[in-house]
Amino acid sequence: MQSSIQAKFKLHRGDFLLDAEFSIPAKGVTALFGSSGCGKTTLLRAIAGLETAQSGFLKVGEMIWQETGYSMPPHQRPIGYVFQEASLFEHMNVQQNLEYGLKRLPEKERKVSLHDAIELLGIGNLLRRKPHSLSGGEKQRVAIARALAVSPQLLLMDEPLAALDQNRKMEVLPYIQSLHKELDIPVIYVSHSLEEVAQLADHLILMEAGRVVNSGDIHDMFTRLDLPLAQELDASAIINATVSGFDEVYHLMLLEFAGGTIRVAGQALQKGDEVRLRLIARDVSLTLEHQSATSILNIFPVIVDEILQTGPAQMVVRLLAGEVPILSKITRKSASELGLKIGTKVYAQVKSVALLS
Amino acid sequence: MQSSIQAKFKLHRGDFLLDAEFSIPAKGVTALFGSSGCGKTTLLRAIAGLETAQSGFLKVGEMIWQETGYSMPPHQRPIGYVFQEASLFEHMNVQQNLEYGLKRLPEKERKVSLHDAIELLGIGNLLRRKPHSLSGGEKQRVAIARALAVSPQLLLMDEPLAALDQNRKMEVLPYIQSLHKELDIPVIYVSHSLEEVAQLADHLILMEAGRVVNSGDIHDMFTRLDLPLAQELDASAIINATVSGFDEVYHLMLLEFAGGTIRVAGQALQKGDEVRLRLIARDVSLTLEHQSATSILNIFPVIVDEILQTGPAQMVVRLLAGEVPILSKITRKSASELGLKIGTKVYAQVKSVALLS
Amino acid sequence: GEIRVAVASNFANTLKVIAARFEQKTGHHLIISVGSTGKHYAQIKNGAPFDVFFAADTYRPELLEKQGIALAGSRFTYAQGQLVLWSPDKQLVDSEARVLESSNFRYLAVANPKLAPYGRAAQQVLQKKGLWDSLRSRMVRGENIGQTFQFVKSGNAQLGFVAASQVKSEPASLAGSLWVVPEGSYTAINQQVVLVKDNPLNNAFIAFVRSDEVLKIIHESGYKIP
Amino acid sequence: MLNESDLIALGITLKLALLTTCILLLTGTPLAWWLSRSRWRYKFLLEAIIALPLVLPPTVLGFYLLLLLGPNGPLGALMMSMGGQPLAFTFSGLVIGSVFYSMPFVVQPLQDAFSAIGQRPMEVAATLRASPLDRFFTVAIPLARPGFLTAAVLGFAHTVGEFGVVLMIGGNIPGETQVLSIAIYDHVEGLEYAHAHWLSGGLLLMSFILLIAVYAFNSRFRVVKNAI
Amino acid sequence: MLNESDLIALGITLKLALLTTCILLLTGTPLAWWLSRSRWRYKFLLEAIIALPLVLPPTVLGFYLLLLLGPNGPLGALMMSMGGQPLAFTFSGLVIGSVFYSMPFVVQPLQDAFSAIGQRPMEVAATLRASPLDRFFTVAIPLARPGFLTAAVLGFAHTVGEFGVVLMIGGNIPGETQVLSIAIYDHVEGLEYAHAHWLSGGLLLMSFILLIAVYAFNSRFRVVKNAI
Ligand SMILES: Nc1ncnc2c1ncn2[C@@H]1O[C@H](COP(=O)(O)OP(=O)(O)OP(=O)(O)O)[C@@H](O)[C@H]1O
Ligand SMILES: Nc1ncnc2c1ncn2[C@@H]1O[C@H](COP(=O)(O)OP(=O)(O)OP(=O)(O)O)[C@@H](O)[C@H]1O
Ligand SMILES: [Mg+2]
Ligand SMILES: [Mg+2]
Repeated sequence: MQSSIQAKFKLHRGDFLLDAEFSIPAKGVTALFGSSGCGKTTLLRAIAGLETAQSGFLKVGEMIWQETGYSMPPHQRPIGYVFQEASLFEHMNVQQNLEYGLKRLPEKERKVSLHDAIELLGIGNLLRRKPHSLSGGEKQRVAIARALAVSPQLLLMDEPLAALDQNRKMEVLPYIQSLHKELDIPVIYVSHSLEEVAQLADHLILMEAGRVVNSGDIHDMFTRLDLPLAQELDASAIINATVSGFDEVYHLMLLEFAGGTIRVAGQALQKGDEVRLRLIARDVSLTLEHQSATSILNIFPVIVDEILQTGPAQMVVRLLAGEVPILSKITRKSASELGLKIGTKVYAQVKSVALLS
Repeated sequence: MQSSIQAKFKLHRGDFLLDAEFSIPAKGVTALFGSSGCGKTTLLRAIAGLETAQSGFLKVGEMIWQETGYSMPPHQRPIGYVFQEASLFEHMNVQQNLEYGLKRLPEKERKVSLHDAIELLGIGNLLRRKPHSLSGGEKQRVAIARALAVSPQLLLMDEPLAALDQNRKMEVLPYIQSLHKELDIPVIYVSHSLEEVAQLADHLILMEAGRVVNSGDIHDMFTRLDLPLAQELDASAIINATVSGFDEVYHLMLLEFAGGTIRVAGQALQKGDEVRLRLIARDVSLTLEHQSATSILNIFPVIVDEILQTGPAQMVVRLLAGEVPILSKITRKSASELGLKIGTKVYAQVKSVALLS
Repeated sequence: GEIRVAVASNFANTLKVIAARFEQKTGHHLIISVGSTGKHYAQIKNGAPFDVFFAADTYRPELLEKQGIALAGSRFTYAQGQLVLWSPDKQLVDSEARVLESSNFRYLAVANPKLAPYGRAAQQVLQKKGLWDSLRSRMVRGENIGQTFQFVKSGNAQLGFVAASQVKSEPASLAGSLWVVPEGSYTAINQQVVLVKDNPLNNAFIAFVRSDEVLKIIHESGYKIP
Repeated sequence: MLNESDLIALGITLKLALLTTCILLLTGTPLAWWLSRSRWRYKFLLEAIIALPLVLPPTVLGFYLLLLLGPNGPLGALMMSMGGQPLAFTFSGLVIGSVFYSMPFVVQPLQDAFSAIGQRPMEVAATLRASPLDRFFTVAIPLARPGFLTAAVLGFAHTVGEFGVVLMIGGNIPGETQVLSIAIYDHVEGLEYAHAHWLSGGLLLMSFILLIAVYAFNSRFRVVKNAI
Repeated sequence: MLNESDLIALGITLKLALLTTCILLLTGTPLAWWLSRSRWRYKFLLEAIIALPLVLPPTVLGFYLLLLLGPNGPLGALMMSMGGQPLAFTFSGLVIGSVFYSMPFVVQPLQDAFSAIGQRPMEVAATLRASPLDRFFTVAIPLARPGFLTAAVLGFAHTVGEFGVVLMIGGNIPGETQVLSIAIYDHVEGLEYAHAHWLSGGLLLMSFILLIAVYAFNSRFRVVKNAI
């Protein structure tokens, strides 16, 4: 049986009411997604035990962290927390900040290498500096490393990458993923960016005005047309695939999934490796015929599963590529010209595929 | 003659040296782009007059704000500043925060409507609240409105949208743009996100390790293969076009630019309106023949201008569509199959076009 | 052995001389606590470990005796204070103290009549001269005779009723002008001593205080001997 | 219970304490601000000097003030030569002495409070068009509120209770420089214990009510930091 | 210049001031912490009570302490009945009196300093496995540093200079409860001005050096807030 995180919180903050209930697997990355002010930070704080005077229930794996009449104090919860504002200790230098939690951890519970985290976050040359002399992004990176250093059994991150530049983000994201893969640390991750969520999350909790409106597997959630996600600008489908071969000449990897083969630049992986791909809906075009002499490498047959008009000119089409759902955003004109209906067989041309892991 | 902002700063902060010089037009939005810790905040502070003990020169329009031996005090500079951390006054409620600067502004200099800013940023229901009860995003929105309320003649924004969700961002960005269009307020805008930059900026200052490595027009900067921008994940071309007609049936606008016609969903604009489009390099595919029966609406002939290999499998191709440069990211395999060379005539298929304004 | 002695501030310096003598003679050590008589009274009443109490007046030793805290019959007057009107200014004070009726001074320093016997004496003198009420607004009051002296010494008050012993102990003061208030124009300022604890050593010390040798010291310090 | 002279002494005490507290806040605020912002290398010397009067017993401090302000003292002589009046035994003298003596109780908490604000709020105010003086009053002072409360309470209470300095340079003139603390002291010394108890009780009660009012009022204006 | 009894008085003074400051910091810290965190409705009553001893003249306060601690006083009687010694006129009595009297100078600055920290750093420490006590010592106290400095300086200096309370409940017994401030006072009262000047000068110099050392040391450990 798979262990899970079950939570149910109800708490007031002035006029605001958090009334959230969810159950997610206690592994992998769970994204907490919702608009500003919907209660993400409050929920995360409740999980960490930082919200006092709350009623609720929280069970992580086999351990009950909170129930009626009992709340495990925050410092006994084996968590790591990256606050929305970096919140470094002003009276300590970077090194002391990083070691604060580490020192309080028994030797044998130290699983995350602080050294690796420092390397990866590029803060090795800041160790002697005091927080006041750090830039916004530098502070945030130190805060991430500090939370990692306690080798948490549950990592809570409140928009940790908002202050980082794209390149650094692309370095940090896979690292966070590796945490749960290699060290089996589940992560709950607040983010505003669907791109980050797609990159990282296995699971998604969708919040609105203090309530959890939906939660579930990310593959599923991303391609459901009844959820707001499919209408976002960055709507996309996440699919799993296996490395099946290489094109040595052009440095391409061949990735097999239930709906066909996808070619992606790169050669870093091994045959048989599992990968995750993101197909952005607006990058997926549809043709009636299989076209050639195109720079688009990835073309495969799909069946139209569902069509949703999202504006006077726009449609989102849910397609099944051998049972795997993908999304395509096209104009109403195109849809009409192609004569799309549920069940129509078309070819999906995927201009660009983001290899996520 | 066009008025401009000329700046030259040299200042130390511990080991860090800011040695920046640039000249940008005193209109439109200038993005300040560079990796974390490269000195963006420090430069912005220097412009605002917040960095003391600096030597430098700063001329905005006809006014000299700083030169050797003179530095106009910050409160006399007609600026608006959004800090990287929201920095609201803790002892005032939201309304008082918003009115703080406004009250100090002579009636006749009030150009920005605070009411509009409040509406747009969705903070109307927060006016009586104290900052400590606001969420991260709410704080940031109040800070933006507060800076706008002083009707600045130069708006300095340090990653103002990092804490906002995508939808809110998409509402706020055009508003910031309208500021400089309608009220002629130039904006200097720090951002990590190329998407934001593309959306917003007319001008770009590229920073690295305390120095300005390049600055110039955004159309130009985005498509130069010798700058790091073309190699970013989100590399793209920005092009200007004019609304030339509508497709009433499918709610499409026809946009004319030097290289052809582009169709984009929507009907909000007037014929003759100028618009800005973003063509993301990885969304641009190339074919030798003009294809039909595709959901891709925008196809036009281009000539290969420059090719750059950016990895073992990846290339960036700079194309000229009737003198207008656009970028395409393709695999080496595709390039080879299509036999691309400088001067080759191909068709650019643009899957999705972002209408920026 | 040791004897703990509480002494009124104005007599402290003299007692130190006496103590030195006593130590020399007997080898017994005196531990001297200086303070105001009112304070010492409160302290002794509340269990302060004093053996002998040199007060600045007769009232409080009497009270202690009555309350059975001090040893009955041990009380006697060890010195009589002499009141003088003094100014550091050579010219100011005349032999008739007419200055008091003049406007040649801004402030006259007097000890608080309620607390200090010297103050009560000064009050009597002024009342006799009919000046007590008219001088009220020009009078500054020291908490004790020590402070009164400081008011004058520092020049902030031009003249004041102080103790003869004070003027004597400060050789520089003698350069000023002085009116020795005639005896009889005020109730004698009797300072009494009382035994708090009865033991041979304390009694020996009291006997020593009564000796001629000590009386001479007291007299030389500016007190009269009763 | 309380006779007329007690009431007069009470009046003088209140006047002295209020005036002293006001002067202390007025002079201590800029001083504390400067101390909290300055990067002057030898600032610590000044900080030490401000705390110094505290270590002298009040009466002794009063004694030296008396010497200083007296006609033979450097300050007194200076004042006289400029046609001024000597300050000893006047209400003004009391005020000066009290201000001098209670200064550290005001400057130190204010300096701490100003330091705790940090640079940022002042910078924000500057970008919102507030001149240095403007932002000092509208940002620094409201944010330093707890420090002002502490400074005012300590300064006020200490002045009410203090009597060594006051006695020395005031001369205990009823109706002019006799404050309540001296009156109580006189009663205790004069063995009029009942009267002393009454006066002390009254003073305590009055002060208690005053303090309660101040603290209760203050607790409604707390600035809360990073609650979320 | 300084005779043996002066040196003894100096020793007692230092011992008293150090001990009092330590006790004040030890007891004032938890009290100030509680005051800064508690949301108890009637907290302001306690805050007022702490500041209250200040408004009584020290000698009078000492008098009441004497009544309380003396063999006839309720506390003294209690102690006697339990086989203890009365505290009046002992060094321990001095310490109790000084602690009582200087309490507000320690509690108030500490409370302000703790309040200024806000919740966040403590929450961060909690998520980094620090128990409440642990984070109090490793986060709250270091961040409240300026408050501790102020509290210690005010508490120490005030105890050194204070003599009203000490005189009353100590009884000015040389070698036992005679502190330097009383000794100086005695010299002034006894018209031994030269001696008084020497002692005062020495005390000032010593305190000045001590204060300078403290402030100079402190200035090297300033916590800087939001500099960028
Ligand atoms: N006192 C100091 N000592 C040493 N280095 C300092 C000091 N103050 C600032 N710096 C350095 O100056 C650099 C520029 O900081 P700045 O805040 O301008 O960066 P930034 O470009 O805004 O970064 P970010 O995107 O992370 O906010 C940083 O690398 C920072 O570490
Ligand atoms: N004391 C309070 N009184 C009233 N409302 C409050 C109070 N404290 C918090 N709130 C509200 O609770 C809501 C949830 O706040 P929270 O910080 O959890 O939002 P969030 O989802 O993290 O938003 P963001 O993405 O902007 O950080 C916000 O709308 C906030 O305004
Ligand atoms: Mg939040
Ligand atoms: Mg920055």
